[in-house]
Amino acid sequence: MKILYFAWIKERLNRSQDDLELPKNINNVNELMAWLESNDEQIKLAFENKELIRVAVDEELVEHDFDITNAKTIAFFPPMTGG
Amino acid sequence: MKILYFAWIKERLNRSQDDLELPKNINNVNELMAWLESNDEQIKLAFENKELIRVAVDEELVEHDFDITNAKTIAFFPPMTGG
Amino acid sequence: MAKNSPLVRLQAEIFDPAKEYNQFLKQNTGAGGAAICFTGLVRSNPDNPIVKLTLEHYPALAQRQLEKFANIAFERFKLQNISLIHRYGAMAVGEPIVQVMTISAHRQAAFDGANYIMDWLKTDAPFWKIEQSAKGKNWVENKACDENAKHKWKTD
Amino acid sequence: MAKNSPLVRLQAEIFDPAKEYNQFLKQNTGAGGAAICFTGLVRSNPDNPIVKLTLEHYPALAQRQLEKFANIAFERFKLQNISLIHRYGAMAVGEPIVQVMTISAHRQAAFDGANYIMDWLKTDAPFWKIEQSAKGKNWVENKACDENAKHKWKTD
Repeated sequence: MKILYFAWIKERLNRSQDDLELPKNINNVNELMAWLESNDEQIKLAFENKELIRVAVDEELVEHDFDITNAKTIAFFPPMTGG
Repeated sequence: MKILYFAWIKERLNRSQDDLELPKNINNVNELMAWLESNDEQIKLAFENKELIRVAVDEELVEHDFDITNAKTIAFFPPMTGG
Repeated sequence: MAKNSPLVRLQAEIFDPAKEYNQFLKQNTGAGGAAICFTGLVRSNPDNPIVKLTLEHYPALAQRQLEKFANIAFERFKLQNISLIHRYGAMAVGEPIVQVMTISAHRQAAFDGANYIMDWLKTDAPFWKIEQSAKGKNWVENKACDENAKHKWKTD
Repeated sequence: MAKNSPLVRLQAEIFDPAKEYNQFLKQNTGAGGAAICFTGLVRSNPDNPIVKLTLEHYPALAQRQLEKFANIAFERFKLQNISLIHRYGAMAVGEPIVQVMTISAHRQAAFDGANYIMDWLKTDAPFWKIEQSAKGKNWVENKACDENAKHKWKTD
Protein backbone atom coordinates (compact mmCIF):
# COMPACT_ATOMS: atom_id res chain seq x y z
CA MET A 1 0.00 0.00 0.00
CA LYS A 2 1.22 3.50 -0.85
CA ILE A 3 1.20 6.03 2.00
CA LEU A 4 1.62 9.73 1.12
CA TYR A 5 2.57 12.57 3.48
CA PHE A 6 2.10 16.29 2.83
CA ALA A 7 3.06 19.67 4.29
CA TRP A 8 4.53 19.68 7.81
CA ILE A 9 3.89 15.95 8.24
CA LYS A 10 6.14 15.27 5.24
CA GLU A 11 8.68 17.75 6.59
CA ARG A 12 8.81 16.13 10.02
CA LEU A 13 9.13 12.62 8.58
CA ASN A 14 11.65 13.87 6.06
CA ARG A 15 10.01 11.75 3.35
CA SER A 16 6.92 12.12 1.15
CA GLN A 17 5.87 8.49 0.92
CA ASP A 18 6.12 4.92 2.17
CA ASP A 19 5.36 1.66 0.40
CA LEU A 20 4.16 -0.78 2.99
CA GLU A 21 2.66 -4.23 3.30
CA LEU A 22 -0.07 -3.94 5.93
CA PRO A 23 -0.87 -6.69 8.44
CA LYS A 24 -4.18 -8.46 7.73
CA ASN A 25 -5.88 -7.12 10.87
CA ILE A 26 -5.78 -3.47 9.74
CA ASN A 27 -9.16 -2.53 8.32
CA ASN A 28 -9.63 1.21 8.77
CA VAL A 29 -7.71 4.49 8.96
CA ASN A 30 -7.60 4.52 12.78
CA GLU A 31 -6.00 1.10 12.86
CA LEU A 32 -3.52 2.11 10.17
CA MET A 33 -2.53 5.25 12.09
CA ALA A 34 -1.99 3.27 15.30
CA TRP A 35 0.10 0.68 13.46
CA LEU A 36 2.24 3.37 11.74
CA GLU A 37 2.81 5.11 15.09
CA SER A 38 3.87 1.85 16.77
CA ASN A 39 6.55 1.33 14.14
CA ASP A 40 7.88 4.88 13.78
CA GLU A 41 8.68 7.37 16.54
CA GLN A 42 8.53 10.29 14.07
CA ILE A 43 5.05 9.35 12.90
CA LYS A 44 3.98 9.04 16.52
CA LEU A 45 5.06 12.65 17.06
CA ALA A 46 3.51 13.89 13.82
CA PHE A 47 0.20 12.18 14.60
CA GLU A 48 0.17 13.33 18.23
CA ASN A 49 -2.85 15.59 17.73
CA LYS A 50 -5.15 13.15 15.92
CA GLU A 51 -7.95 15.59 15.15
CA LEU A 52 -5.50 17.68 13.10
CA ILE A 53 -4.74 14.81 10.75
CA ARG A 54 -6.81 14.76 7.56
CA VAL A 55 -6.91 11.63 5.43
CA ALA A 56 -7.60 10.83 1.79
CA VAL A 57 -8.11 7.26 0.61
CA ASP A 58 -7.68 6.76 -3.13
CA GLU A 59 -8.09 10.49 -3.70
CA GLU A 60 -11.17 10.94 -1.61
CA LEU A 61 -11.33 12.82 1.72
CA VAL A 62 -12.50 10.43 4.44
CA GLU A 63 -13.03 10.20 8.19
CA HIS A 64 -10.70 8.22 10.45
CA ASP A 65 -13.11 5.27 10.67
CA PHE A 66 -13.11 4.78 6.88
CA ASP A 67 -12.63 1.21 5.66
CA ILE A 68 -9.32 0.73 3.82
CA THR A 69 -9.50 -2.98 3.05
CA ASN A 70 -9.22 -2.44 -0.69
CA ALA A 71 -7.38 0.89 -0.68
CA LYS A 72 -4.35 1.49 -2.90
CA THR A 73 -3.20 4.95 -1.75
CA ILE A 74 -3.66 6.62 1.60
CA ALA A 75 -2.59 10.23 2.17
CA PHE A 76 -2.05 11.99 5.52
CA PHE A 77 -1.94 15.76 5.78
CA PRO A 78 -2.66 18.71 8.10
CA PRO A 79 -5.72 20.96 7.70
CA MET A 80 -5.73 22.55 4.27
CA THR A 81 -4.90 26.23 3.74
CA GLY A 82 -5.46 26.90 0.05
CA GLY A 83 -7.24 29.71 -1.73
CA MET B 1 -41.10 74.77 -6.19
CA LYS B 2 -39.58 72.50 -8.82
CA ILE B 3 -41.36 69.19 -9.37
CA LEU B 4 -39.50 66.50 -11.36
CA TYR B 5 -41.02 63.43 -13.02
CA PHE B 6 -39.12 60.35 -14.16
CA ALA B 7 -39.65 57.15 -16.17
CA TRP B 8 -43.24 56.19 -16.99
CA ILE B 9 -44.62 59.03 -14.87
CA LYS B 10 -42.78 61.52 -17.06
CA GLU B 11 -43.93 59.63 -20.15
CA ARG B 12 -47.60 59.70 -19.12
CA LEU B 13 -47.50 63.39 -18.22
CA ASN B 14 -45.54 64.15 -21.37
CA ARG B 15 -43.28 66.51 -19.44
CA SER B 16 -40.31 66.11 -17.12
CA GLN B 17 -40.93 68.98 -14.73
CA ASP B 18 -43.27 71.61 -13.37
CA ASP B 19 -42.49 74.90 -11.63
CA LEU B 20 -45.27 75.59 -9.19
CA GLU B 21 -46.23 77.95 -6.42
CA LEU B 22 -47.73 75.78 -3.67
CA PRO B 23 -50.64 76.89 -1.49
CA LYS B 24 -49.59 77.65 2.08
CA ASN B 25 -51.51 74.71 3.54
CA ILE B 26 -49.39 72.05 1.83
CA ASN B 27 -46.85 70.74 4.30
CA ASN B 28 -45.94 67.21 3.31
CA VAL B 29 -45.60 64.92 0.31
CA ASN B 30 -49.07 63.38 0.76
CA GLU B 31 -50.68 66.79 0.68
CA LEU B 32 -48.65 67.79 -2.36
CA MET B 33 -49.68 64.64 -4.22
CA ALA B 34 -53.37 65.23 -3.43
CA TRP B 35 -53.11 68.85 -4.59
CA LEU B 36 -51.31 67.88 -7.83
CA GLU B 37 -53.96 65.24 -8.52
CA SER B 38 -56.81 67.68 -7.95
CA ASN B 39 -55.36 70.04 -10.57
CA ASP B 40 -54.29 67.55 -13.23
CA GLU B 41 -56.22 64.55 -14.55
CA GLN B 42 -53.02 62.98 -15.94
CA ILE B 43 -51.27 63.18 -12.58
CA LYS B 44 -54.33 61.63 -10.97
CA LEU B 45 -53.99 58.64 -13.32
CA ALA B 46 -50.21 58.40 -12.88
CA PHE B 47 -50.51 58.52 -9.08
CA GLU B 48 -53.42 56.05 -9.00
CA ASN B 49 -51.39 53.37 -7.23
CA LYS B 50 -49.88 55.46 -4.43
CA GLU B 51 -47.59 52.79 -2.99
CA LEU B 52 -45.77 52.60 -6.34
CA ILE B 53 -44.78 56.25 -6.24
CA ARG B 54 -41.31 56.92 -4.81
CA VAL B 55 -40.35 60.42 -3.78
CA ALA B 56 -37.12 62.35 -3.36
CA VAL B 57 -37.04 65.73 -1.64
CA ASP B 58 -33.95 67.81 -2.38
CA GLU B 59 -32.10 64.71 -3.56
CA GLU B 60 -32.98 62.50 -0.66
CA LEU B 61 -35.35 59.51 -0.79
CA VAL B 62 -38.23 60.09 1.63
CA GLU B 63 -41.55 58.62 2.73
CA HIS B 64 -44.89 60.17 1.75
CA ASP B 65 -45.34 61.83 5.13
CA PHE B 66 -42.08 63.79 4.78
CA ASP B 67 -42.25 67.50 5.59
CA ILE B 68 -41.70 69.71 2.50
CA THR B 69 -42.13 73.13 4.05
CA ASN B 70 -38.63 74.26 3.04
CA ALA B 71 -38.11 71.99 0.05
CA LYS B 72 -36.78 73.30 -3.26
CA THR B 73 -37.05 70.22 -5.51
CA ILE B 74 -39.41 67.30 -5.28
CA ALA B 75 -39.09 64.31 -7.59
CA PHE B 76 -41.71 61.65 -8.29
CA PHE B 77 -40.79 58.32 -9.88
CA PRO B 78 -41.75 54.64 -10.05
CA PRO B 79 -39.79 51.89 -8.24
CA MET B 80 -36.17 51.89 -9.38
CA THR B 81 -34.76 49.22 -11.67
CA GLY B 82 -31.06 49.95 -12.01
CA GLY B 83 -28.05 47.67 -11.79
CA MET C 1 -0.41 52.53 3.22
CA ALA C 2 -2.47 55.24 1.56
CA LYS C 3 -6.09 55.34 2.65
CA ASN C 4 -8.35 54.87 -0.34
CA SER C 5 -11.89 56.13 -0.50
CA PRO C 6 -14.66 54.72 -2.69
CA LEU C 7 -14.68 55.90 -6.28
CA VAL C 8 -18.04 56.30 -8.02
CA ARG C 9 -18.43 56.94 -11.76
CA LEU C 10 -21.67 57.59 -13.62
CA GLN C 11 -21.25 57.52 -17.39
CA ALA C 12 -23.05 56.96 -20.68
CA GLU C 13 -19.97 55.50 -22.41
CA ILE C 14 -19.39 51.77 -22.52
CA PHE C 15 -16.50 50.51 -20.34
CA ASP C 16 -14.28 47.44 -20.51
CA PRO C 17 -14.94 45.28 -17.41
CA ALA C 18 -11.53 43.57 -17.49
CA LYS C 19 -9.62 46.81 -18.05
CA GLU C 20 -11.42 48.43 -15.12
CA TYR C 21 -10.64 45.42 -12.93
CA ASN C 22 -7.00 45.59 -13.96
CA GLN C 23 -6.83 49.28 -12.98
CA PHE C 24 -8.50 48.49 -9.69
CA LEU C 25 -6.12 45.65 -8.78
CA LYS C 26 -3.12 47.84 -9.62
CA GLN C 27 -4.01 50.03 -6.65
CA ASN C 28 -3.50 47.11 -4.25
CA THR C 29 -0.66 47.87 -1.85
CA GLY C 30 -0.03 44.26 -0.85
CA ALA C 31 -2.53 44.36 2.02
CA GLY C 32 -5.33 43.07 -0.21
CA GLY C 33 -5.95 39.36 0.06
CA ALA C 34 -9.30 39.15 -1.71
CA ALA C 35 -10.83 41.12 -4.57
CA ILE C 36 -14.32 40.92 -6.04
CA CYS C 37 -15.49 42.25 -9.36
CA PHE C 38 -19.22 42.11 -10.03
CA THR C 39 -20.44 43.01 -13.50
CA GLY C 40 -24.11 43.51 -14.36
CA LEU C 41 -24.71 42.87 -18.07
CA VAL C 42 -27.55 43.61 -20.47
CA ARG C 43 -29.33 40.27 -20.63
CA SER C 44 -31.55 39.15 -23.43
CA ASN C 45 -34.76 37.18 -23.05
CA PRO C 46 -34.89 33.99 -25.15
CA ASP C 47 -38.68 34.34 -25.56
CA ASN C 48 -38.55 37.99 -26.56
CA PRO C 49 -35.04 39.05 -27.65
CA ILE C 50 -33.98 42.48 -26.46
CA VAL C 51 -32.80 44.84 -29.20
CA LYS C 52 -31.77 47.69 -26.93
CA LEU C 53 -31.85 48.59 -23.26
CA THR C 54 -32.07 52.22 -22.17
CA LEU C 55 -31.50 53.45 -18.65
CA GLU C 56 -33.05 56.71 -17.60
CA HIS C 57 -31.61 58.22 -14.43
CA TYR C 58 -31.82 61.14 -12.00
CA PRO C 59 -28.19 62.28 -12.13
CA ALA C 60 -27.73 64.17 -8.87
CA LEU C 61 -29.61 61.63 -6.75
CA ALA C 62 -27.95 58.68 -8.52
CA GLN C 63 -24.47 59.99 -7.76
CA ARG C 64 -25.46 60.67 -4.19
CA GLN C 65 -27.03 57.27 -3.58
CA LEU C 66 -24.17 55.33 -5.15
CA GLU C 67 -21.66 57.24 -3.03
CA LYS C 68 -23.77 56.58 0.03
CA PHE C 69 -23.94 52.81 -0.52
CA ALA C 70 -20.22 52.65 -1.34
CA ASN C 71 -19.28 54.63 1.77
CA ILE C 72 -21.47 52.51 4.05
CA ALA C 73 -20.03 49.27 2.60
CA PHE C 74 -16.49 50.65 2.89
CA GLU C 75 -16.87 51.27 6.63
CA ARG C 76 -19.13 48.36 7.52
CA PHE C 77 -17.02 45.67 5.84
CA LYS C 78 -13.68 47.37 6.50
CA LEU C 79 -12.74 47.35 2.83
CA GLN C 80 -9.44 48.65 1.52
CA ASN C 81 -10.89 50.04 -1.68
CA ILE C 82 -14.11 50.21 -3.71
CA SER C 83 -14.75 51.25 -7.26
CA LEU C 84 -18.26 51.53 -8.66
CA ILE C 85 -19.24 52.35 -12.25
CA HIS C 86 -22.84 52.71 -13.42
CA ARG C 87 -23.96 53.55 -16.93
CA TYR C 88 -27.05 55.31 -18.22
CA GLY C 89 -28.43 55.79 -21.72
CA ALA C 90 -28.73 53.21 -24.51
CA MET C 91 -26.91 49.88 -24.52
CA ALA C 92 -26.90 46.59 -26.43
CA VAL C 93 -27.21 42.99 -25.18
CA GLY C 94 -23.99 41.76 -23.56
CA GLU C 95 -22.76 45.24 -22.69
CA PRO C 96 -21.88 46.02 -19.07
CA ILE C 97 -24.36 48.22 -17.16
CA VAL C 98 -22.74 48.32 -13.76
CA GLN C 99 -19.53 47.14 -12.12
CA VAL C 100 -18.62 47.09 -8.46
CA MET C 101 -15.13 46.16 -7.31
CA THR C 102 -14.03 45.61 -3.72
CA ILE C 103 -10.77 44.58 -2.08
CA SER C 104 -10.07 43.62 1.50
CA ALA C 105 -7.79 41.49 3.64
CA HIS C 106 -10.30 38.64 3.82
CA ARG C 107 -12.67 37.15 1.28
CA GLN C 108 -16.05 37.39 3.02
CA ALA C 109 -15.73 41.16 3.45
CA ALA C 110 -14.99 41.58 -0.26
CA PHE C 111 -18.00 39.40 -1.19
CA ASP C 112 -20.32 41.12 1.29
CA GLY C 113 -19.25 44.64 0.33
CA ALA C 114 -20.02 44.07 -3.36
CA ASN C 115 -23.23 42.18 -2.60
CA TYR C 116 -24.43 44.92 -0.21
CA ILE C 117 -23.85 47.66 -2.76
CA MET C 118 -25.67 45.74 -5.50
CA ASP C 119 -28.64 44.91 -3.28
CA TRP C 120 -29.15 48.53 -2.28
CA LEU C 121 -28.43 49.92 -5.70
CA LYS C 122 -31.15 47.72 -7.24
CA THR C 123 -33.97 49.31 -5.26
CA ASP C 124 -32.62 52.66 -4.05
CA ALA C 125 -30.59 54.16 -6.86
CA PRO C 126 -32.69 56.21 -9.32
CA PHE C 127 -32.32 54.31 -12.59
CA TRP C 128 -35.18 53.01 -14.72
CA LYS C 129 -34.82 50.48 -17.50
CA ILE C 130 -36.72 50.45 -20.79
CA GLU C 131 -36.37 47.27 -22.83
CA GLN C 132 -36.89 47.46 -26.55
CA SER C 133 -37.85 44.23 -28.33
CA ALA C 134 -39.78 43.29 -31.47
CA LYS C 135 -42.89 43.69 -29.32
CA GLY C 136 -42.09 47.32 -28.60
CA LYS C 137 -40.81 49.36 -25.65
CA ASN C 138 -41.42 48.26 -22.12
CA TRP C 139 -40.55 49.82 -18.77
CA VAL C 140 -38.93 47.02 -16.74
CA GLU C 141 -40.86 46.30 -13.55
CA ASN C 142 -39.14 46.10 -10.20
CA LYS C 143 -38.97 42.64 -8.62
CA ALA C 144 -40.15 41.74 -5.14
CA CYS C 145 -37.01 39.62 -4.70
CA ASP C 146 -34.87 42.74 -5.08
CA GLU C 147 -36.80 44.42 -2.30
CA ASN C 148 -36.34 41.34 -0.10
CA ALA C 149 -32.62 40.98 -0.89
CA LYS C 150 -31.85 44.03 1.28
CA HIS C 151 -33.17 42.30 4.40
CA LYS C 152 -30.02 40.22 4.73
CA TRP C 153 -28.06 43.37 5.61
CA LYS C 154 -30.25 44.34 8.55
CA THR C 155 -28.26 44.79 11.70
CA ASP C 156 -30.61 45.75 14.56
CA MET D 1 -27.17 28.31 -26.54
CA ALA D 2 -24.23 25.99 -25.95
CA LYS D 3 -24.18 24.34 -22.53
CA ASN D 4 -20.98 25.21 -20.73
CA SER D 5 -19.42 23.06 -18.05
CA PRO D 6 -17.09 24.29 -15.31
CA LEU D 7 -13.46 24.71 -16.30
CA VAL D 8 -10.79 24.01 -13.68
CA ARG D 9 -7.11 24.83 -14.14
CA LEU D 10 -4.28 24.00 -11.74
CA GLN D 11 -1.02 25.71 -12.63
CA ALA D 12 2.30 26.95 -11.26
CA GLU D 13 2.51 29.88 -13.71
CA ILE D 14 1.24 33.31 -12.75
CA PHE D 15 -1.94 34.44 -14.51
CA ASP D 16 -3.42 37.84 -15.32
CA PRO D 17 -6.71 38.25 -13.41
CA ALA D 18 -8.18 40.83 -15.80
CA LYS D 19 -7.18 38.87 -18.91
CA GLU D 20 -8.80 35.73 -17.52
CA TYR D 21 -11.95 37.70 -16.69
CA ASN D 22 -12.01 39.11 -20.18
CA GLN D 23 -11.78 35.60 -21.69
CA PHE D 24 -14.52 34.42 -19.38
CA LEU D 25 -16.92 37.25 -20.26
CA LYS D 26 -16.35 36.66 -23.97
CA GLN D 27 -18.08 33.30 -23.60
CA ASN D 28 -21.31 35.01 -22.55
CA THR D 29 -24.06 34.26 -25.06
CA GLY D 30 -26.30 37.15 -24.02
CA ALA D 31 -28.14 35.12 -21.39
CA GLY D 32 -25.72 36.23 -18.67
CA GLY D 33 -26.96 39.14 -16.59
CA ALA D 34 -24.46 38.96 -13.73
CA ALA D 35 -20.82 37.94 -13.56
CA ILE D 36 -18.55 37.59 -10.55
CA CYS D 37 -14.79 37.42 -10.50
CA PHE D 38 -13.16 36.62 -7.18
CA THR D 39 -9.38 36.87 -6.95
CA GLY D 40 -7.38 35.62 -3.97
CA LEU D 41 -4.06 37.46 -3.71
CA VAL D 42 -0.82 36.89 -1.80
CA ARG D 43 -1.24 39.25 1.12
CA SER D 44 1.59 40.64 3.19
CA ASN D 45 1.56 41.17 6.92
CA PRO D 46 2.50 44.70 8.03
CA ASP D 47 4.07 43.35 11.24
CA ASN D 48 6.10 40.67 9.50
CA PRO D 49 6.38 41.31 5.75
CA ILE D 50 6.09 38.22 3.58
CA VAL D 51 8.97 37.65 1.15
CA LYS D 52 7.51 34.63 -0.58
CA LEU D 53 4.52 32.35 -0.34
CA THR D 54 4.74 28.73 -1.44
CA LEU D 55 1.79 26.45 -1.95
CA GLU D 56 2.32 22.73 -1.72
CA HIS D 57 -0.49 20.61 -3.14
CA TYR D 58 -1.68 17.06 -3.76
CA PRO D 59 -2.27 17.31 -7.51
CA ALA D 60 -4.73 14.49 -8.22
CA LEU D 61 -6.92 15.22 -5.19
CA ALA D 62 -6.73 19.00 -5.76
CA GLN D 63 -8.00 18.68 -9.32
CA ARG D 64 -10.74 16.33 -8.18
CA GLN D 65 -11.91 18.52 -5.31
CA LEU D 66 -11.93 21.73 -7.33
CA GLU D 67 -13.96 20.03 -10.06
CA LYS D 68 -16.33 18.69 -7.44
CA PHE D 69 -16.99 22.10 -5.85
CA ALA D 70 -17.36 23.76 -9.25
CA ASN D 71 -19.82 21.11 -10.45
CA ILE D 72 -21.91 21.31 -7.29
CA ALA D 73 -22.04 25.13 -7.49
CA PHE D 74 -22.89 24.95 -11.20
CA GLU D 75 -25.96 22.79 -10.55
CA ARG D 76 -27.04 24.23 -7.21
CA PHE D 77 -26.98 27.87 -8.27
CA LYS D 78 -28.01 27.20 -11.90
CA LEU D 79 -24.96 29.01 -13.25
CA GLN D 80 -24.34 29.47 -16.96
CA ASN D 81 -20.57 29.10 -16.69
CA ILE D 82 -17.77 28.74 -14.14
CA SER D 83 -14.03 29.08 -14.50
CA LEU D 84 -11.65 28.28 -11.64
CA ILE D 85 -7.89 28.72 -11.62
CA HIS D 86 -5.68 27.74 -8.68
CA ARG D 87 -1.91 28.07 -8.53
CA TYR D 88 0.70 26.08 -6.64
CA GLY D 89 4.43 26.64 -6.10
CA ALA D 90 6.20 29.88 -5.20
CA MET D 91 4.65 33.33 -5.50
CA ALA D 92 5.30 36.94 -4.47
CA VAL D 93 3.14 39.43 -2.55
CA GLY D 94 0.35 40.86 -4.72
CA GLU D 95 0.31 37.90 -7.11
CA PRO D 96 -2.97 36.06 -7.68
CA ILE D 97 -3.29 32.62 -6.06
CA VAL D 98 -6.80 31.67 -7.06
CA GLN D 99 -9.57 33.05 -9.23
CA VAL D 100 -13.15 31.90 -9.51
CA MET D 101 -15.50 33.35 -12.11
CA THR D 102 -19.23 32.73 -12.36
CA ILE D 103 -21.98 33.98 -14.63
CA SER D 104 -25.72 33.58 -14.35
CA ALA D 105 -28.99 35.26 -15.24
CA HIS D 106 -29.33 36.86 -11.80
CA ARG D 107 -26.84 38.41 -9.43
CA GLN D 108 -27.34 36.43 -6.23
CA ALA D 109 -26.63 33.12 -7.97
CA ALA D 110 -23.35 34.49 -9.35
CA PHE D 111 -22.34 35.77 -5.89
CA ASP D 112 -23.36 32.55 -4.13
CA GLY D 113 -21.69 30.26 -6.65
CA ALA D 114 -18.31 31.99 -6.28
CA ASN D 115 -18.67 32.28 -2.50
CA TYR D 116 -19.62 28.60 -2.17
CA ILE D 117 -16.61 27.45 -4.18
CA MET D 118 -14.22 29.63 -2.16
CA ASP D 119 -15.63 28.51 1.19
CA TRP D 120 -15.25 24.81 0.33
CA LEU D 121 -11.92 25.24 -1.38
CA LYS D 122 -10.44 26.88 1.73
CA THR D 123 -10.90 23.81 3.92
CA ASP D 124 -11.33 20.89 1.53
CA ALA D 125 -8.90 21.36 -1.33
CA PRO D 126 -5.41 19.94 -0.62
CA PHE D 127 -3.18 23.01 -0.65
CA TRP D 128 -0.85 24.06 2.14
CA LYS D 129 0.77 27.48 2.42
CA ILE D 130 4.28 28.23 3.68
CA GLU D 131 5.02 31.89 4.34
CA GLN D 132 8.60 33.05 4.19
CA SER D 133 9.47 36.23 6.07
CA ALA D 134 12.56 37.68 7.74
CA LYS D 135 11.65 35.48 10.71
CA GLY D 136 11.90 32.33 8.61
CA LYS D 137 9.50 29.81 7.09
CA ASN D 138 6.15 29.15 8.60
CA TRP D 139 3.35 26.73 7.69
CA VAL D 140 0.18 28.83 7.66
CA GLU D 141 -2.38 27.55 10.16
CA ASN D 142 -5.96 26.91 9.20
CA LYS D 143 -8.54 29.28 10.65
CA ALA D 144 -11.65 28.28 12.59
CA CYS D 145 -13.62 30.92 10.68
CA ASP D 146 -12.89 29.09 7.42
CA GLU D 147 -14.32 25.90 8.88
CA ASN D 148 -17.41 27.82 10.04
CA ALA D 149 -17.88 29.61 6.71
CA LYS D 150 -19.07 26.37 5.10
CA HIS D 151 -22.07 26.16 7.44
CA LYS D 152 -23.93 28.82 5.50
CA TRP D 153 -24.30 26.39 2.58
CA LYS D 154 -26.02 23.66 4.58
CA THR D 155 -29.31 22.65 3.03
CA ASP D 156 -31.01 19.94 5.14
